[in-house]
Amino acid sequence: MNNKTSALKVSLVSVGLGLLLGLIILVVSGYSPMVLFNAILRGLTGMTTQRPVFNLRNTGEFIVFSLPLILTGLSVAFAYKTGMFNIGAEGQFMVGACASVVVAILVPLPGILHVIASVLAGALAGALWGFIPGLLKSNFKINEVVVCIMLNYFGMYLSNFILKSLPGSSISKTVVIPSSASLSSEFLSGLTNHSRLHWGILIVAFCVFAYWFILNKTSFGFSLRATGHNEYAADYAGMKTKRNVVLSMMIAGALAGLAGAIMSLGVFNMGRVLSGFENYGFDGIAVAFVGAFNAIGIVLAGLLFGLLKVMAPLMQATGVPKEINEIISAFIVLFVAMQYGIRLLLTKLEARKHKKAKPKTLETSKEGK
Amino acid sequence: MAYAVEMLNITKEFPGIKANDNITLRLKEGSIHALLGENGAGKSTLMSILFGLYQPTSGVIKVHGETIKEMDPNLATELKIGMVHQHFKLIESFTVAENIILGDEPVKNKMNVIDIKTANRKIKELSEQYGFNVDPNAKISDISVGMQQKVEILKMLYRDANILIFDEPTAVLTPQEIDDLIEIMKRLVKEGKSILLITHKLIEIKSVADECTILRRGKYIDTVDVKTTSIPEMAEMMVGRNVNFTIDKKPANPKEVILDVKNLCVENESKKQIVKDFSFDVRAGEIVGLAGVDGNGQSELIYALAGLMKASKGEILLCGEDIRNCSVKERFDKGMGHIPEDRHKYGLVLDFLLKENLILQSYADAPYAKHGILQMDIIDEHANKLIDEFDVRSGEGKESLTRSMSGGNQQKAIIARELDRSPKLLLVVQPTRGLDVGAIEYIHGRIVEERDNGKAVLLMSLDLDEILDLSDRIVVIHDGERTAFIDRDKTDFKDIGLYMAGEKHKEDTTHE
Amino acid sequence: MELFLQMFPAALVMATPIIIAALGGLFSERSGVINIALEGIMLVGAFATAVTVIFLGESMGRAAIWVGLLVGALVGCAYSAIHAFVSIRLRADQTISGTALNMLSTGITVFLCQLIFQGQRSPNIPVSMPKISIPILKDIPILGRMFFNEAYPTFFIAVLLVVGAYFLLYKTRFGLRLRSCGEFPQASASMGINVAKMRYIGVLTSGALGGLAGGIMLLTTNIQFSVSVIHGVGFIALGCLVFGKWNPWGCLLTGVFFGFSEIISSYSGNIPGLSGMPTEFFYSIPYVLTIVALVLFAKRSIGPKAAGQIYDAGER
Amino acid sequence: GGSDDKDKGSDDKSCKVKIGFVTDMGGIDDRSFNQGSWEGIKKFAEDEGLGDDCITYLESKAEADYVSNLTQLSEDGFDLVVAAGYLFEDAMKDVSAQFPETNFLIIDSVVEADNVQSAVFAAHEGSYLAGVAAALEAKALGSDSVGFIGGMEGPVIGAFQAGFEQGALAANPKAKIYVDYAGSFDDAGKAKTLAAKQYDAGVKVIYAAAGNAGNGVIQEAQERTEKGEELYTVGVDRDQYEDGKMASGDSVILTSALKRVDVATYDACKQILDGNFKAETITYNFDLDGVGFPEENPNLSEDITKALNDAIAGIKDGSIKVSEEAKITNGGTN
Ligand SMILES: Nc1ncnc2c1ncn2[C@@H]1O[C@H](COP(=O)(O)OP(=O)(O)OP(=O)(O)O)[C@@H](O)[C@H]1O
Ligand SMILES: Nc1ncnc2c1ncn2[C@@H]1O[C@H](COP(=O)(O)OP(=O)(O)OP(=O)(O)O)[C@@H](O)[C@H]1O
Ligand SMILES: [Mg+2]
Ligand SMILES: [Mg+2]
Repeated sequence: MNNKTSALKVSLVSVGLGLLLGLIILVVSGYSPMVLFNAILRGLTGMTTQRPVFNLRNTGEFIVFSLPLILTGLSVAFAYKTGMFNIGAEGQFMVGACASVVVAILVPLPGILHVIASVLAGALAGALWGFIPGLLKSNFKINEVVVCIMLNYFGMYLSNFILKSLPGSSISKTVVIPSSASLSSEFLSGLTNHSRLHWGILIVAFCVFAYWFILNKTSFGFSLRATGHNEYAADYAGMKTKRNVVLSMMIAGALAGLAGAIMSLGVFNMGRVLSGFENYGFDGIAVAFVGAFNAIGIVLAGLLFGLLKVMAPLMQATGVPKEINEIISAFIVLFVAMQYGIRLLLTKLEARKHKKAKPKTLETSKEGK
Repeated sequence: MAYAVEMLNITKEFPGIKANDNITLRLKEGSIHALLGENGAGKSTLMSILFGLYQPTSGVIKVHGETIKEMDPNLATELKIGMVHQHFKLIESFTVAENIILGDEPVKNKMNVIDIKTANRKIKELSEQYGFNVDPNAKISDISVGMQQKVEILKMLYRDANILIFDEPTAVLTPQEIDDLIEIMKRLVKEGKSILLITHKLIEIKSVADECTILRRGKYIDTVDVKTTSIPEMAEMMVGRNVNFTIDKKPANPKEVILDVKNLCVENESKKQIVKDFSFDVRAGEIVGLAGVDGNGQSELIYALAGLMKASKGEILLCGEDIRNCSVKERFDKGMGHIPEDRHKYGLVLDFLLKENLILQSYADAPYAKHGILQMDIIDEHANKLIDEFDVRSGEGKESLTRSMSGGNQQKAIIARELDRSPKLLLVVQPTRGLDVGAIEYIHGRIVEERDNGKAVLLMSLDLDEILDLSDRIVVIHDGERTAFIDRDKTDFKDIGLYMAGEKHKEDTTHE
Repeated sequence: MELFLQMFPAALVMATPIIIAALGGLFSERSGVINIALEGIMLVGAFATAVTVIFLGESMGRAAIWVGLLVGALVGCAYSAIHAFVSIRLRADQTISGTALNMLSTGITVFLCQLIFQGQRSPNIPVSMPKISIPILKDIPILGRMFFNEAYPTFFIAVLLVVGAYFLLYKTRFGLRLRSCGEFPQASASMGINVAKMRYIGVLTSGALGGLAGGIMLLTTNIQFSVSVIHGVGFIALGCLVFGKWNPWGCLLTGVFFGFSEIISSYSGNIPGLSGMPTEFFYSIPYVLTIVALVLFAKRSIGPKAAGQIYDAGER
Repeated sequence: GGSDDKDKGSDDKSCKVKIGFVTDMGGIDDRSFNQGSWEGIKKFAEDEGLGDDCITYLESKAEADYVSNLTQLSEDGFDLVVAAGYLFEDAMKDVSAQFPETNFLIIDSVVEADNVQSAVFAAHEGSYLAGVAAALEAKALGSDSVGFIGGMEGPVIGAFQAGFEQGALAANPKAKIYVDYAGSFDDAGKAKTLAAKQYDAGVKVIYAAAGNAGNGVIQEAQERTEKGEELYTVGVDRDQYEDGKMASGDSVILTSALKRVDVATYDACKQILDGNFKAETITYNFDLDGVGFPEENPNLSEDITKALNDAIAGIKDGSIKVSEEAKITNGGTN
């Protein structure tokens, strides 16, 4: 109990400090802090000081930007629950995006089967990209971090090569996928004043639920968590820890692959040849940590980082370098990394509060274990 | 009489525990002073404070009569205090010489280039002076444990230490090496050095020490003159009551053989044979004690039985069925229970709730899971039942974070979990390490109760008294081999000690 | 052979920043702190070098380059201080802290670039790194063309740094102590060594070398600063460290090797058998090789044992 | 298209027209078409005395931003929304359909819609000049070898290569043309390596159509020039003479094959203001001043300048036909 509340506190403090530092940087660089607030307002609602009209399209777009981040956040978090640091979500995202497009373009299937197969292909490719570090970790004790980083690059080049080789592809993109494989939704788009909101939202909702359900309600999740906390104890208890490590990396990879798939099938409706990382996976690290590995927390953190993303061009329009949002995200991650320090600070502050309130009882309440 | 070291009224608090509570210790110049106490009594902590690794919460340290304001390892070294740690602090990939000179390296020039020649020469000299015979250029990973300890001692001698701290130096040594070490210590004292010796073994204290300070659960009990104090007297002071530990236990009523181990061999990762052709059996309704000096293969033997390590040869028959190639889970299902030696490392997931730890092996079985989905109500019920039955105490009952529970209650939780599955064979490993007397009594009582209920129990402990108190038969391991397998009634502390040192019981010698 | 002689100097240009960055990683990991922030540190170093050379280039001419590299090293050092503080003092997970620094580096450099130069890229760097030929040596057959003819002096700096690192880490008192902290910090502490201090030194050195590598990469492979100047070389340096078995000479050799793998695509058209391969194939080589190296060396764990471990002296 | 809905926004009373611009991921200062497009818009605003808030741009950080940025500007009531780069093709199709009242301009790509003007450039014709200049200058330096370094392979840069090949061969039938691609528009190090390779092989003039990566080519040329070699680079898109300057004050840029995106954006803005916006594909060639070479070329001899003007005349009157099909493969020569 205590642990959860303090994780929440650490996240809130980190987000607060990150935004504060962002504001300070803005002010020091000679911009008005209002720029940030206006961008938040506009990104969420489309409202500006001149045009106070609520525009559902902005809200829809904001959700569109958040959806892949929630998935990559779940991906990083799922691996972390089994003691793995999945810095490879970026690569899993790209191979997922690639595979979903390959199936969408090359495998003609009737009706809804087409889109299902395409989405699953994305998940499978991501799972494969997670399988490699998982296997190397469990069977050769190779640190997953370096493997994941290298696979990010390899994933990008491999996807680029495959996408360019598809029939009809140009150097920068594939042909548009058949509409039967698309996740685009006229209904959702109509609901949100022509935003690009797509059926991927259902996939994300399902994944959020599945994340919570698997980890907390199933015996499989039980053994994954046990492996993550204490591999020796899990071994002792007869759990298949090696298999758990591989499976959890595969599931993590599948989640990131799904993120790639919904972007390709829902937002772009084509495969894209990338010249560099788009940071969906790296932002997932931030989302997972800020969300404290909790399903709801990850959704909220995903929305936060989605907001930072939609804000960027809006800030740039007022002359503020759009990189301010990257700086803010990075600071948030840095503060989450410093949680030991933040915890220390929080306990000190609390102790001080207690001292003021009732000076005598401090010693006993200091280290609640 | 001059004192080399005086530690006055030392108190050290760790979060949640007072490891040292107002302890005073005086080491006379040129003498050997033993420090005696049960596991967790605070001996290592006290020595770490003397060496400056920890700062005491309160208290005064004097060295050669001078008060030391704030001790740190550098100052300790300057004051010629040296320490051989309970767990060796040697860097495996470094050479012997590099380990010895680390922190006090001879250098050639302004660039601080290490003068390895001088270092090697000095180490060679020292090593010859004490008959150590170590090769300065050998890698630590390539030399034996006994040799490693000599390196630790050389580290001190290299720094001209004249106050030497030995923290349980004999736990990892063979009897021959122990004898050597005792000779070395005597020689060091003759040269005018003063020694603080930590050990659990009263015999060793009797044979080398001049004085002995006894600690119990962090508190100072007494300092006695070793010559005029008998072993039973010291033992009584150590545990706080009469050592007549005989547990109220009826004679065993053994029935059919449950566990039959035949010619078992176990190899470690580097393919070295750790357990050699080991055979013994455990019958229903008896406790078999597995005795041996730490590091002689008993842990590996247990791991092989529990399925955590592969046996390279031999048979493990559980109720007549060979389980050598079974997974851990299959072994549990076939009726094995296992109370592991390290409750924090193996026994529990400390970040799980108590109720989760109580189903650590059976989480996927009915009734706790149906179709892979955990049945929370049943899990809760089960937890409440065990907590009641075994009197496991914690802040928030079944919802307590296991990490927040005390060691004794953590151990109770493990025992509750294992006994509740009512296994035919119970592997019990170091069940009372670091526990207080009350907890020990409860757990011992429980183990005997299981025996009386017709369970087969294999008890491994480094504490010989525990073995002697509980066992009906005792199997002794030395260097991976069986040196004795005898009835408890036909042996005593002294004999077992001999077998642990490698001497073979007459039947065992004739056997082969 | 002719082709090889043509490729070799080009490979050295790419190898130089890889080697120096890998040495940076070496110092950090040998002291016990994993530094995946090398990529970000290089970027920050490259930015600092760019700004310095652009502002001083007009007035100082060529000398501005060396001042720029110095500033790059210093700024890289300062930037890595965040990693050091957060992971040593605040006991953060070193991987997360490094990730945060990588994320921050792109944002902060481009942000500053916009403030200083009103654009995402810097203007062109007004002076370029001179290439040198070493009189007598350059006439040695083969070797002369490989190393001493029309080469950037930075490669010689890299070699000097390798020799220096070897000397420092394996011959001096400081090196023994630093390495001990990466193997078994509790042992170091018991011998009176200040583990935190050694680790600070390790990380800060790695920052300085990373910053220098970034500056060199900028000056020898680009003519202006942009976010993409480093494009993954920091990570390749990490792979180089693994491949080079955490040893300075290993870093040098594998650095040259990875330098080759970076430029091989440029010459693929001239190499029979490779000419038809897609460019992506060549780009993938360094990364795939690193994974292969990890698998090959997995059985013997050769890295510093305590790298990545939070050192806790038992209390604050 | 072409409607003049001036009262869509509420804050533009002072603006005769409002022009919005969306960059691709290269950013507003890419020294290429983003920057060029924006410069055209700025010049228009200056000429017409439009205030600063009548023109604006949004930078795209990721491809996902394209649609949302275009939509944002359309919703904000801009009269003309400009997007630079063929990467915008699909986004432009979607958004223009959604905002039939807004007018759009897309550069370097063709989108057929009632409210979209497509500006494409006869890059192959401009590059023909680069080929002529390079081959003649190389010959003057005693070599037949010239080089082409492209960004990414494909039809777009392929047209540059094609024009260059034909120009070089027209000027010197014995010309040996080296072709390499950097594989991206960003990797200056790679381009530099390629340039070194080509110069080592005896190439005297390299034409770099590689975006930002082309900077590596310029740097290689500078370093070699400072060592006393005599060789040149032909710039692309903008007049890159300044980019090629060395400490001595000389530049390694022989001349540049201009692609006047600023002309395209300026023209479209003007049409909006004048109410005669044409939703059609406009090919900017020599006639429309869309391609060409700079007026000032300190490194270009009079002979070559004349040859270039002759070539322009030839292309204009149809006596010279330039194909868009490149012949030489990546990494090869003719
Ligand atoms: N760093 C620490 N933090 C918290 N508690 C500690 C720490 N070190 C030791 N303790 C606790 O202090 C008590 C005394 O430990 P210490 O190691 O001094 O015992 P010991 O007498 O040496 O035991 P043993 O015979 O097992 O070596 C134990 O309860 C132990 O768990
Ligand atoms: N090495 C260590 N590092 C940190 N904390 C430790 C260490 N060893 C023990 N502790 C903590 O010190 C406390 C005391 O541990 P110990 O095992 O002695 O339990 P205990 O409180 O004495 O329980 P009981 O009274 O039931 O025996 C526990 O909170 C334990 O988590
Ligand atoms: Mg101890
Ligand atoms: Mg206790």
